[in-house]
Amino acid sequence: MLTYKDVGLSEGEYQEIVRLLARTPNDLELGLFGALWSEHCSYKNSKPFLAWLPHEGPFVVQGPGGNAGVVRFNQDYDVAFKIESHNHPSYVEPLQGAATGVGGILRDIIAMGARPIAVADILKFGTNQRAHALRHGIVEGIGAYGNAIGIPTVTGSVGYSALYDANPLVNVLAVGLLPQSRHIGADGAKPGSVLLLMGQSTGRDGIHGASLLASQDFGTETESMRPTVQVGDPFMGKLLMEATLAIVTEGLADAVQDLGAAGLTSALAELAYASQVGVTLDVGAVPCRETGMSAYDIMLSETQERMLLSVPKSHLEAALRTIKTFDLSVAEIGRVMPGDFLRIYLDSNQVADVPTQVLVASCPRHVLPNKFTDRFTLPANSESAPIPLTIDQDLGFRVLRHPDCQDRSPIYSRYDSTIQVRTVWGPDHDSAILHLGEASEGLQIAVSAPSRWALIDSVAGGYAVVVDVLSRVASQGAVPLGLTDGINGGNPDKPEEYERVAGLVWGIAQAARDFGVPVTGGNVSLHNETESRAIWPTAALGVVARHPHPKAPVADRPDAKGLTIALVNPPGDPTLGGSVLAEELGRIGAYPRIAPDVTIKALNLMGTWARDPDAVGLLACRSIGVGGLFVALSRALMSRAPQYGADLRLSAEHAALDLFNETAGQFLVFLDPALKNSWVSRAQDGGVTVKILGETTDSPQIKIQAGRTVTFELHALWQAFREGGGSNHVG
Amino acid sequence: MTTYRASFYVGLKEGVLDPAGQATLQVLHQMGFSATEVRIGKWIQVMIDAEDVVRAQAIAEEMGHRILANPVMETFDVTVTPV
Amino acid sequence: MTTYRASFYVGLKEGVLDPAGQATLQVLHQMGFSATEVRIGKWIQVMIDAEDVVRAQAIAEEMGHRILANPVMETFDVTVTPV
Amino acid sequence: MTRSMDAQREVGIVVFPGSNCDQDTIKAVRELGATPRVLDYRLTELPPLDRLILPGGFSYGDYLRSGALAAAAPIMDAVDEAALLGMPVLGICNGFQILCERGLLPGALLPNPHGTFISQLETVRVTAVPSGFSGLAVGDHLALPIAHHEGSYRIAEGQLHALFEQGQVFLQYSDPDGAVHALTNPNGSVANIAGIASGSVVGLMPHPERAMAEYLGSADGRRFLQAWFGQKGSPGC
Ligand SMILES: Nc1ncnc2c1ncn2[C@@H]1O[C@H](COP(=O)(O)OP(=O)(O)O)[C@@H](O)[C@H]1O
Ligand SMILES: [Mg+2]
Repeated sequence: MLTYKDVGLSEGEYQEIVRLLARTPNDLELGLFGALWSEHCSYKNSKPFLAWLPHEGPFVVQGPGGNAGVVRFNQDYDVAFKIESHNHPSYVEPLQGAATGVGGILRDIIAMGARPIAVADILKFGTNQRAHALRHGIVEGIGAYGNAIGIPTVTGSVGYSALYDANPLVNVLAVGLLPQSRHIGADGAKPGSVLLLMGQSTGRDGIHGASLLASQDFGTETESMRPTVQVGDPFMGKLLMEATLAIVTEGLADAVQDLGAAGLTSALAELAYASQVGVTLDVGAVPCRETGMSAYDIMLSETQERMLLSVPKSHLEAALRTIKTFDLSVAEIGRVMPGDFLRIYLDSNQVADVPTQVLVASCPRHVLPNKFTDRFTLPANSESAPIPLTIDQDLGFRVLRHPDCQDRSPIYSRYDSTIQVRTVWGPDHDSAILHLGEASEGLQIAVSAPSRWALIDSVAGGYAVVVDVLSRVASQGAVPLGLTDGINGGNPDKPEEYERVAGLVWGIAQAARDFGVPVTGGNVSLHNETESRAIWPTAALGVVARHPHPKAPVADRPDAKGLTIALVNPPGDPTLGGSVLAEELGRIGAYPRIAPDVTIKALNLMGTWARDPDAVGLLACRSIGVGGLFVALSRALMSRAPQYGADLRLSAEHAALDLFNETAGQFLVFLDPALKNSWVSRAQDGGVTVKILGETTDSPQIKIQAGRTVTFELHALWQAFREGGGSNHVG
Repeated sequence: MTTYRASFYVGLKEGVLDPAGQATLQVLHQMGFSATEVRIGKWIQVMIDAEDVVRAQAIAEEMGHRILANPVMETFDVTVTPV
Repeated sequence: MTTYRASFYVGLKEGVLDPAGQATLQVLHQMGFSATEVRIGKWIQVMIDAEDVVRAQAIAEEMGHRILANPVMETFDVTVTPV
Repeated sequence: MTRSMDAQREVGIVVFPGSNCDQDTIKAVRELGATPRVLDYRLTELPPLDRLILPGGFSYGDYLRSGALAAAAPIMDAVDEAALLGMPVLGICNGFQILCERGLLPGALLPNPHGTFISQLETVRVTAVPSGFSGLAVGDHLALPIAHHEGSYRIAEGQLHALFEQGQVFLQYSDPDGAVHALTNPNGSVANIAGIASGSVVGLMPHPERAMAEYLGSADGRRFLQAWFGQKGSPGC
């Protein structure tokens, strides 16, 4: 006999199950509930705040609910995209945990009928020795899967803090191209259809992964509950991808559902629920890798590289034939019927029977107290970050050496970023740009996940991360189609952690509304807490956008001397809150609340200019984020053999604020000097400030006049950027 | 001090999927071999200086536990012989 | 028919550089172990059905030569035992 | 699109389970005006063809050793035969590994010494012009992406000299100006070797099919493939 605790449920939840079933569940049924009522599968804690996110928009084809969001790209193609997290598994086994994270999100995209064309990875690492080893394994795992299955990893984000020592974050965004004729989902299964399970044989891999591993905090006692680690098999994943897409293209299935967390249990229940049908399953028909597997093991196994297909009888033969050409194993495991049930049979005995409505949609949710959101309207109080009175070389170098500002090439050179031959801008730029063959418009993909910004005022941080990704899009004149978010937080049972995560989502929701870009899907990972130490609440945002001129992006580096350097939309009242420099100076402070009106105007104006850069003399552009203007300017100029430098004039009292504030929604631009005056006046007409900072030079240094003159040699900056090695950081 | 050769046989734990073994098995069949299972592991040889075989064995086991095998997925055996 | 376990020990030929072994050696040193050499190879176990051990050994050697080891860079040893 | 070559040229592209650069290669071949023909690894006979490409990408997951499992595929007997009869055979990345494992090219490709995958734009210098190529000269250099985990070219002791003597070493990793030295070796290949030829069979680790236009970072892959096709290759087309 199992108890509710064995499957990770609370007593109240157990009572609710008994009430809803009007009987006590048997062990197998209890296992099903443990999986589907887990935080990971039911979103019982996060549903109330996810409801704040806007889902509607002119391009939305499929909002949250499916395996991935879908937005319209052009008259032929849609784009499917979503972020998924694999934090806990990556801590337990970094290589396989990260690899199966990539595999998992790719199957979500494939289950929509889309062919994956890009991956982005958003990573947070700790700073101790163990964190180094984790980083190595995680990066290896992401590459091992993506490289082998042949999907390029085109952009990403990395951040560091000791708070991630025992809770590294691995969020992966996948993007797929979906011909409009190929739409499929889990919601089309028709009574009479046959359920096929295709791919890897089921083993005891990852049993309880969703209910225990991903839905509870880590501690020494969870150590012993560790299941057999799931191993990713990108080779099988590739065959599975091709077979699934072939079957969908040939119109042989009425529904497709990937197997991810909670394996068959979740796949069957979700397919039945979404399609409003009943399903029966013969567990004896499920091909197993090991002998002696119980129905319980089979239902809860998280063996990777499996796909569930619902195939009308009339297409069964053709489907089996197609699957065979890919050398994949497949089995008929059940039937679709009218009704609302998941019935499991073993040797023709019924061993479980539960209404899918109850299983999927009746888990008691966290109820928000009255006026809960009132607390989000005012910025958090905190001691503000210290402001250095003068700038010197040390400040610049400390920021550039900070692990959050350093060169990422040691990570991304381990990823294939050019396969599929669409990558015009890859990971050596701050967003990815893909051309899509014949289409004149391309796809831009940007991600952002600044960690410090949400530390003290998570509402401000959530808002700003949306502004940050949308700024990357505006700097190319692209049209944002939709957002996806990965929310990572601590233990939701602790009110203060709950509030921080809720605030993060509140901020994201506000920004998404203010800027009119819907959130079409995402992921929530809570319980990122080890021995009671929670991570910083961390939002990973991804955006897909339609790029107007993908074969000729707006440059992110100037290529001439004498260009005007200007800052678009500097904050009226800059602060260092939440910045890298503030952390370096010992007090992070609260990140500022971004002023919506002027920022919306700035992004619109920038977008308009970048759409037709020649017309306005826009020669290069970068949005400003982590590390502030100083890092953006350095990245625009540094290289192994730098050619152009910059002369800047800043006010003496304000220089440190101007250079290192991280308020999102600002742009560093390089302009044709002949057009600079018209820029300023046009911006003024549009209600946006443009501040002329100086001009490019042909000497390889950044010279800043702010009362005194401080000069940074670009080769020295380059070296700091490449080697980092601030004494108190990861080496 | 004597030099010992420690031979480690590192294999995946029972039940852990071995995709490389699976794929190799498939190709062996294609080639006409009638194998029924393939598991691929590591064979690591380390030269160790130690006073005696007991010390050498202890050192080797510590190496195995701490670094040569991944305790989450693998098990290992080690034999130590003087060279 | 009996089932035999063929254990293959595949190693790089002498003289072929083994960077993985070198890297491991370095890590062992960093951890305070005093090893002097590390060579990393493969340990492959294949289950074979055959009439007798002689046939099983012959099949195993053919597998080794034809696919499990690369003759340009690797050597292998195989031992066959009934299970 | 170039129309300068005989559009009747049929290029067989062998697809193994797990191959993942096949579509990119097909596209490139088509862009150059030739006709790609997908060949399933289970075939035991080739249809009438003019050339063969073994594309890149993780056949059989790169399990056991990269290329080893694919080298045992049913179609490889027919590939041997075609090579014997002098048909031009090109192996790219994993295709190169398969050709080495099969023994159609000398040597072997071992894991990169740093133990990790490496993906970046590299410059390679033309050290010899293999037979049938045109439009490439010794000393030319090409910017081509590499993306591999097992690209460290090695050859049994004592055979390296002969490779150079016989002009079999046709590509070497170099600096952007075409100078070959230890600092420009991305993967520990002996003598910076990036590509090997043996009669009509050639293999290289870089991916020419990914360097078909300037906006992709380089158009030198186009130039390379044109040369393989025996097209004079006007630069910039
Ligand atoms: N994990 C990653 N995978 C792939 N590319 C990455 C990754 N992390 C960073 N990059 C690339 O390096 C650039 C700089 O990294 P980072 O400083 O973390 O991002 P940001 O663009 O937010 O400043 C990113 O924009 C991205 O293109
Ligand atoms: Mg899914």
